[in-house]
Amino acid sequence: MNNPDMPLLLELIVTFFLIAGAIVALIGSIGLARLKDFYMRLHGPTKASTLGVGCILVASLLNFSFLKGGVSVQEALITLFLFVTAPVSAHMMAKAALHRRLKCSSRTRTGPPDQ
Amino acid sequence: MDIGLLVFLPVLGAIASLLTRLKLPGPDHVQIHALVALITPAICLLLLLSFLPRIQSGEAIVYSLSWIPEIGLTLAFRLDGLSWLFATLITGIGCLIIIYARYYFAGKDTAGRFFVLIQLFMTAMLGIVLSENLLFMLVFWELTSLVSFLLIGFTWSSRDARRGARMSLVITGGGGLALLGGILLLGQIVGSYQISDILAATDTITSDSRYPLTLSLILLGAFTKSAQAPFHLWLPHAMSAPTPVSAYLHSATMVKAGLFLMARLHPAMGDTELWFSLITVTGMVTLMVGAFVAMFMHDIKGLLAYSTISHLGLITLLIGMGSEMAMAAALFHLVCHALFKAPLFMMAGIVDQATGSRDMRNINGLWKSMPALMLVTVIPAAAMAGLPLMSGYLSKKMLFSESLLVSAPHWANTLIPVWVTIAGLFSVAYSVRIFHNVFFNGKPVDLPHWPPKKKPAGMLIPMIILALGSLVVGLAPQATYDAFIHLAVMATAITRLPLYDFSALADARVPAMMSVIAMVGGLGFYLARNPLFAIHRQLPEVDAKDIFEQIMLQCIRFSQTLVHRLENGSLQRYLAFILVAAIAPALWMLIGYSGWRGPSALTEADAIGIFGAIILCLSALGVALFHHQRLPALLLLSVTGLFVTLAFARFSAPDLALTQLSVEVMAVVIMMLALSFLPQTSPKESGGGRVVRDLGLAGLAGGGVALFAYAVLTRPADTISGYFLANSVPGGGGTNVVNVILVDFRGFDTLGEITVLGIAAVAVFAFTRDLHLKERVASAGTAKGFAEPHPVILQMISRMVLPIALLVSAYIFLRGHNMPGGGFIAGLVTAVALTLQYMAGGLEWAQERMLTRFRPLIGAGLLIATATGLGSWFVGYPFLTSAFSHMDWPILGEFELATALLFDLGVYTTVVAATLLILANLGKLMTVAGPGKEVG
Amino acid sequence: MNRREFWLPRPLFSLLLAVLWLLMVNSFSVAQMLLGLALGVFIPFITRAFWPEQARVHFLLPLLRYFLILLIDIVRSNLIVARRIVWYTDQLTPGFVTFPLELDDDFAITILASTISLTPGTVSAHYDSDAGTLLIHALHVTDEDELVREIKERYERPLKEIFQ
Amino acid sequence: MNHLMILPIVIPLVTGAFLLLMYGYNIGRQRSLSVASTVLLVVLAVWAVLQADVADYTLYRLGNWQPPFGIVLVLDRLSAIMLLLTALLSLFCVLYASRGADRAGSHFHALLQFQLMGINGAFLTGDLFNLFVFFEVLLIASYALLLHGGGRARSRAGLHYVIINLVGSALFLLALGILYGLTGTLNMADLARSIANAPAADLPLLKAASLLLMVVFGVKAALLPLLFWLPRAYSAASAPVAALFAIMTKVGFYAMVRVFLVVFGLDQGAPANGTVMAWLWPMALVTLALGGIGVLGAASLRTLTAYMVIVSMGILLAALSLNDQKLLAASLFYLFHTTCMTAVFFLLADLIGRYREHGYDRFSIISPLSHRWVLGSLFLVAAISLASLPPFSGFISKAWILRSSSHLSDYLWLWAAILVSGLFIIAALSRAGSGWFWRPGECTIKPSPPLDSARSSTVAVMIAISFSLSLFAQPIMEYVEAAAELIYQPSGYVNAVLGDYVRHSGEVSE
Amino acid sequence: MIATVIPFVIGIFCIAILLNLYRLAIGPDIVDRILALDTLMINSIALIVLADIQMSLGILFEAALLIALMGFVGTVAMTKYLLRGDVIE
Amino acid sequence: MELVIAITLGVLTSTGVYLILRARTFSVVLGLTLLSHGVNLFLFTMGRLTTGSPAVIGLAEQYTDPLPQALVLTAIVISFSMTAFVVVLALKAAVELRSDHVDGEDPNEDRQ
Ligand code: NA
Ligand code: NA
Repeated sequence: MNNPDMPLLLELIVTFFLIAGAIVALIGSIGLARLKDFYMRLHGPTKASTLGVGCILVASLLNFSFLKGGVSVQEALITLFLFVTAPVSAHMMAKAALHRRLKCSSRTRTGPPDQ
Repeated sequence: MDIGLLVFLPVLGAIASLLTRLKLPGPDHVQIHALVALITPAICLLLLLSFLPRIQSGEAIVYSLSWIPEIGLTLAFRLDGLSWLFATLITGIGCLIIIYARYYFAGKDTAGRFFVLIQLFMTAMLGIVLSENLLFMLVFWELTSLVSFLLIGFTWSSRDARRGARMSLVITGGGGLALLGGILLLGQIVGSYQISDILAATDTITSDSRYPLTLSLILLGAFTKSAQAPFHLWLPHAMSAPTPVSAYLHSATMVKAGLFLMARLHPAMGDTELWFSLITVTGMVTLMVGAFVAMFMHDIKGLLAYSTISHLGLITLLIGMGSEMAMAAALFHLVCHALFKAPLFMMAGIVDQATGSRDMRNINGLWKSMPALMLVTVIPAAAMAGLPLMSGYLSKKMLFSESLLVSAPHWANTLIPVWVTIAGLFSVAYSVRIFHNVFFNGKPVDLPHWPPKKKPAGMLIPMIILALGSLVVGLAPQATYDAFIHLAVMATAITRLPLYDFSALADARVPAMMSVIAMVGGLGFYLARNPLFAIHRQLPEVDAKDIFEQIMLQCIRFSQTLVHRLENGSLQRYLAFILVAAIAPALWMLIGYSGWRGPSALTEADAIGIFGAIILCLSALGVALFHHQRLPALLLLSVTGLFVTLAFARFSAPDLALTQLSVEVMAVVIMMLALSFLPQTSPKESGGGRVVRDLGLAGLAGGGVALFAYAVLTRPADTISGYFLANSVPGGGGTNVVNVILVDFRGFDTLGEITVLGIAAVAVFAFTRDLHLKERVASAGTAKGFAEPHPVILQMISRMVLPIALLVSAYIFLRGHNMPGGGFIAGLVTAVALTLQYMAGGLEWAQERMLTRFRPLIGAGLLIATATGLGSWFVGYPFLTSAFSHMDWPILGEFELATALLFDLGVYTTVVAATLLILANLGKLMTVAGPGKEVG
Repeated sequence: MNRREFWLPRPLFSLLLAVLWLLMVNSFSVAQMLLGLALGVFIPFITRAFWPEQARVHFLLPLLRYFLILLIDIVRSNLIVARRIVWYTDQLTPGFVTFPLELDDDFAITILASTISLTPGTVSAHYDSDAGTLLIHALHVTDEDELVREIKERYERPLKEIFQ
Repeated sequence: MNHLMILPIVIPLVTGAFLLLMYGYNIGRQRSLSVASTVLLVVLAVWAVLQADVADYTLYRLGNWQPPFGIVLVLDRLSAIMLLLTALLSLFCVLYASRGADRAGSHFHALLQFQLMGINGAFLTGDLFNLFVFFEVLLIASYALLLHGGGRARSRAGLHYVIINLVGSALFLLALGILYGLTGTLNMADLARSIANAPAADLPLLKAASLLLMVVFGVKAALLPLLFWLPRAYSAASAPVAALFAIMTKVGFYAMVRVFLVVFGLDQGAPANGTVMAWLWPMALVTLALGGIGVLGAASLRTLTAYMVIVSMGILLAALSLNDQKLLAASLFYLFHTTCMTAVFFLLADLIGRYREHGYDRFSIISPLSHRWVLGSLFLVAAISLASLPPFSGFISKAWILRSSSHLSDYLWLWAAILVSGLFIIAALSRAGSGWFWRPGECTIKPSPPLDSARSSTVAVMIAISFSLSLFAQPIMEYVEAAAELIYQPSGYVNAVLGDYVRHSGEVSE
Repeated sequence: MIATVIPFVIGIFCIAILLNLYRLAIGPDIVDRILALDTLMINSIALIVLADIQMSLGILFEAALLIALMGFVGTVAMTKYLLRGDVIE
Repeated sequence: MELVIAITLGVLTSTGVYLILRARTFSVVLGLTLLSHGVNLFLFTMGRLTTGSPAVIGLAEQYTDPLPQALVLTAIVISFSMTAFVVVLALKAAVELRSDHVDGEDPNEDRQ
């Protein structure tokens, strides 16, 4: 798998994306674990994880596009898909949370309309 | 053949009677019925008489016709002295009974049924006595049990009749089963069921180690049939049958079958200590019990019934003694008994019909109103009492003299004479009683009909004939014996014997004294009857039927409790049983097994692997831990599924990963649908003990699986898979070997698999069709306004997702043959995408926008797959043979066409349709669609 | 609807699908092109019932520009959010903001909502179609009106230009 | 290669699929299709029986792949009789159901056809995993059929039945896994060969697998303690379904014969099936005993019949576990008889039930009954046959079993169990019959509904078959003896299937 | 270089997933659990892609794609369930 | 690695078995699903485990045993069908028997 004739630049980019992705995703999960109330936790994954995984996918895209020759489009597709669906998931979960009257943290300035 | 005719003529007669009954139903054709019924017995009788000369020449006529040699069952008949004697009794008395019945049933429309049954019964009896093959005999043996069941239950409306019938069937039928066992053993010992062979194999039989068992089983059969104590209970209840039936059963048939069997097998099995003790003791007990109970019976038929029992005991006793003379006496008495018991029953019947009662305490002094009956009754009654010049007298005397000749064992040689004398005394007593008590003994006490109805004189004819018969026997014993009985005795004797010498018997003094004692004692006993009755009345009243019913009920109750204790409807218990059954034997066998660790080297564990394993275990444990909160448990379950997927992906099984993943989500969605109608939590209801037990079972099961996995993993692989890898491309035309296996090498499995999926879906459709759910889980304390059914944003996105997903599934479908993917996964992707539409837009909305008939789609899918398989026929190859070709067309470029793709299309269709059918029907449960409205 | 709209409800989309197909199969043989086109036509045709109304996309370029901005914002916002999550967890002052919509096209609204969810510390929690408002939860909000104005400026206006 | 051989599986599949495709068909068309297909199956089964008589083993290589790589169907005498039995039984069930029972729910006929596909497949396949698949087919179909008609009793019984069988399937997969892991093959013949040549260290593991399989098949074949689902399930099922289920337990028995005597029985010196037989023997005896007791205590005719099924399975399994060729032949004959008769009784219970004013087939309830004579005679004759009294096939087969077991060491247990249970059966049936047909003052229902001649004649014909079984016993016995003989020559099977194929190790290309 | 980096990246994602599991376990509300599961799914996409890169096979995209799709559908199903007490109506 | 896998399989099986022995249909369904996971993995494992060698000709230089994968695929589908079926059946039973106890309301009720 260690492809000798992969240009250093490309390899650097791939590596960068890998690390960046990992860190971003990790932060997202940390947020999920640490933040006070549900609505705050919601922010972590919807952005960070999506982006983080996105980075990984880009890395993979570059990697395989080089290895296989041609464009390995599946990753792009996945990324696109993630970015399209993640907000909706978040939206739905937020609705559910509102529906179930989840408590907001004490620092919340203005709560949801009916609370 | 004509012997066979003897047996089967009565069947024809029965059929004839049946037809006449159907043609001429109703009470007013009894005469015709009787005439029809009389034909075949008469013919049989004549046939038998025509055989007499050949029999007297000492010949045993055997006719045999193969039926099922596999089990040694042949249609074989044997007519020798013994069977001739019995057959004659059966047919002869049968004729008389029919004549008697013609009057007895006058004006009853049950007559037809009687005549049918009685002839069937005759067949059965003739079959027993004429069979040469013991198995064949057993057929008739059981037939008698069945027909007697119907005869005793003849007046089914009465409770007694029903119970009596059941009782006799269970006892005699049970005996029949024992007999079956005995006969089979005998057949094993001898190597044949032909009586001729068996009679020739005495030493083989008696010396065989299985002899005792064999003998006991056979005797069990004989005793139950011949109402030997303690199986005598059923016989008295045969009297709840119409009198002709009782007369026939008691005198000539049924009860005599057992005696016949003993006599028949005596040469082969007799002459041993065991034979002697088993039979004599039983005979003695029966003799005494019967005689004693008979004395205290007030019911005429009851008295006669018990007297029969005691006489059977007597004959059994003689057979037990086993000497030639004893056999002679036995058969002689058997004939006598038949001759006097039948008329006595007929008398009872007449009295019964005339006075409407059978209770001797009420029936008194009938001599005035029924003198003829009295006169006819004198002879049989005297014969039963054993008064001088009567047949009974001789047979008693023969018995007494035989009892004196008993040498070994010691206990017998003094006990038996005394015993039989006392029994004789009793028999005198009850014989005197039945005569005197009925015809004299003062005035009748409030009888239903008084003065008694006139009964037609014709009823007396059979009685007279029989009475004369026993008179003849009494007066000319030697002649009768020589003419008819001696041949029978020869057939039952082990050694050839001289004719029985009645003149010698006449001179014998001790027996004479014994009979005198019996007579005098008996008379005295009768005179002192009233105080004795008084004493007897103190004794508790026992009805055998009740005892029997009680026993039956006890058995039933026991079985019910046992069954309920085991099969208590608790699934948990059943599953525990199954697990134990699965674990225990293997555990037992593998205790101390050391070969778990196989030869091949262990591979070192890598980080990801361990990590995945840990999460998998954690999530699984989490499910078990949180299963009381169902939704969280469900989430954890999908984590488990996800990591199973990852495991597949990790260990080079992309197809499995894809499948598992799609299946997982569908399964979770379905469970969630179901969960919306179920409680959200499971109560904690298992007790500590139960939990411990289950943990134990779970631990054992898991440990077992782990051990096996370890054992296999540490062994080198040696499989047939090399073939698949080698032939996938050349033979199957695909590089994705797994897919080629699925659609080609083992396409048949896949066909079955999608059939399962299809059936499951149709089944769900079928049994949710009429299911309508009222209440859904109430989500309490929720805010209003956020929960619109179909959020706009969700809808918009789902619409965009759908085409993409379809494209992807098309892609997965087409690449399947060469790359991970295939029809099944593609189908699930499509299904999931459409499910998303269901969720976003609602069932109705989606139903309006798509092909809504899923069942035909399932059918189509299955048909496509099957048709692909059948296609290969037309090129002469077996089902599911695949064909493919790589084409490289000028402009189009290189592409492949494979029948496997068509097969996969069938899979795809079925999967999509089945999955959606299930979802749609789950979804409709709460919608306005409601019950009845078919979805899909 | 005319015949074209019946058989080919979304020509652009069909083309997109075809291209996507070619990229996926990663082969540009004529056979695959035909197959891709076939699917591109076929799939929208069978799914048109699910997506009845025509999206009124007028300018394709502005849309692309919009997505470019969006991508940058996503990256930027993630860095901000990340910093907050990791270091200033307890100084955060979250809050709900009601955003009055000027858009009317459901599709546009969806895009806006998604945008909001993907960009700095905001999640669109609920769309009230009657009131025409979006309920937004912000991870850290100091001035609601500022937030609303920014969203209107940065995202809603361009969307209005594209879908009008 | 004779294509007729695949038809017993394909015909019901196609029929079922077609019935789904034409989901709108009115019941009449569905019935005629279903009947047509089952009649065809009977014809095919007859062909199979004759074919199996001509050639010991007829192979059908699916996908034209050489065994053990592809799935192969193997037709020998045993599978031929099972096919015939299934076909006949299903024909009667379809006819009976077509009198209205099939209307009680959806897709009765389609499901029944699928069930037949599964059963026939299980009888024909020569591949262990394929056997698993067909088990699943026939199971899922049976779940659906069991629930046919709805009702709480069926839901409950069905739930238990389904869950228990799912566990059974899991065990089946485990056993398959072990076998594949150790032998690397799934074809029965190849398995037999590999097991016979298995290294000593692996033998205990293989035997453990066989014990697992015993449980798997035992669940289907009603082996104690795996049978408790059966009484409720069978008595809850609608009459024709229950009648068809009479064959299901026999599928389990068949699987045991095939797997234990062929797959695990190749090494004649020390066959690997010793352990499983040793465990099977006592369990089967207890099964038999429990069955007899259950018969005595049954509260309704269907429950009684369900326990009769258990009794018969006890006899069959005990006979199998004694592992003797003659005995196997005898039990095959008995299998034919008992399947017919238990089916008859499930139908009879329904038939009588519909003409009783109330209480259906419950014993405890006294109720007026119309058509006492016809029903009574049917019941009497059927009872005689079921209680294996002469002259019906029951007597012959039982006698044969006893006879052919009497040379074995511990035959007495078997005899005692069989004879005593026989007595129980007589007692129970006489109670039932006398209670129903002899109760006093049972003025028949006014106006008495006309007797359904089709239903009753169906039952009558089935009884007649049982009788003819005893009339023409000899040829049948010779056939089953030949079948048993083949079963006890596993090497013949293996050679016939594998031909000259020999697996040399390390075939996995590295 | 990639080869050396990947194990660490994988490790990081494993940690992320553990964090998700932690949230999944403690809740407190079911919505939190759903969120955790959703995140976990997304992270496992990365995991699978990384494994693919590591093994340099390039056959696990479909798996990843499906996880994305299925994760989305699953989340929608669960949230709909919470919102409406029913998934399809 | 073998040991890790073995233990994992054991845990999956144990949890599954424990759950199918619970008294509520839903728990039993969970248990059956876990059990089938365990069993499928077991069957899969029986082909021995290799990484980076999928049975796709020409993709890698060595191939894993494809047969168990095919078997497991079939098993997955079947167990999916069965799960779907049993879930709906459990639902039906729970509604009709007015209790989601595996034995319904009254396990010993005599019925017609
Ligand atoms: Na008197
Ligand atoms: Na049966």
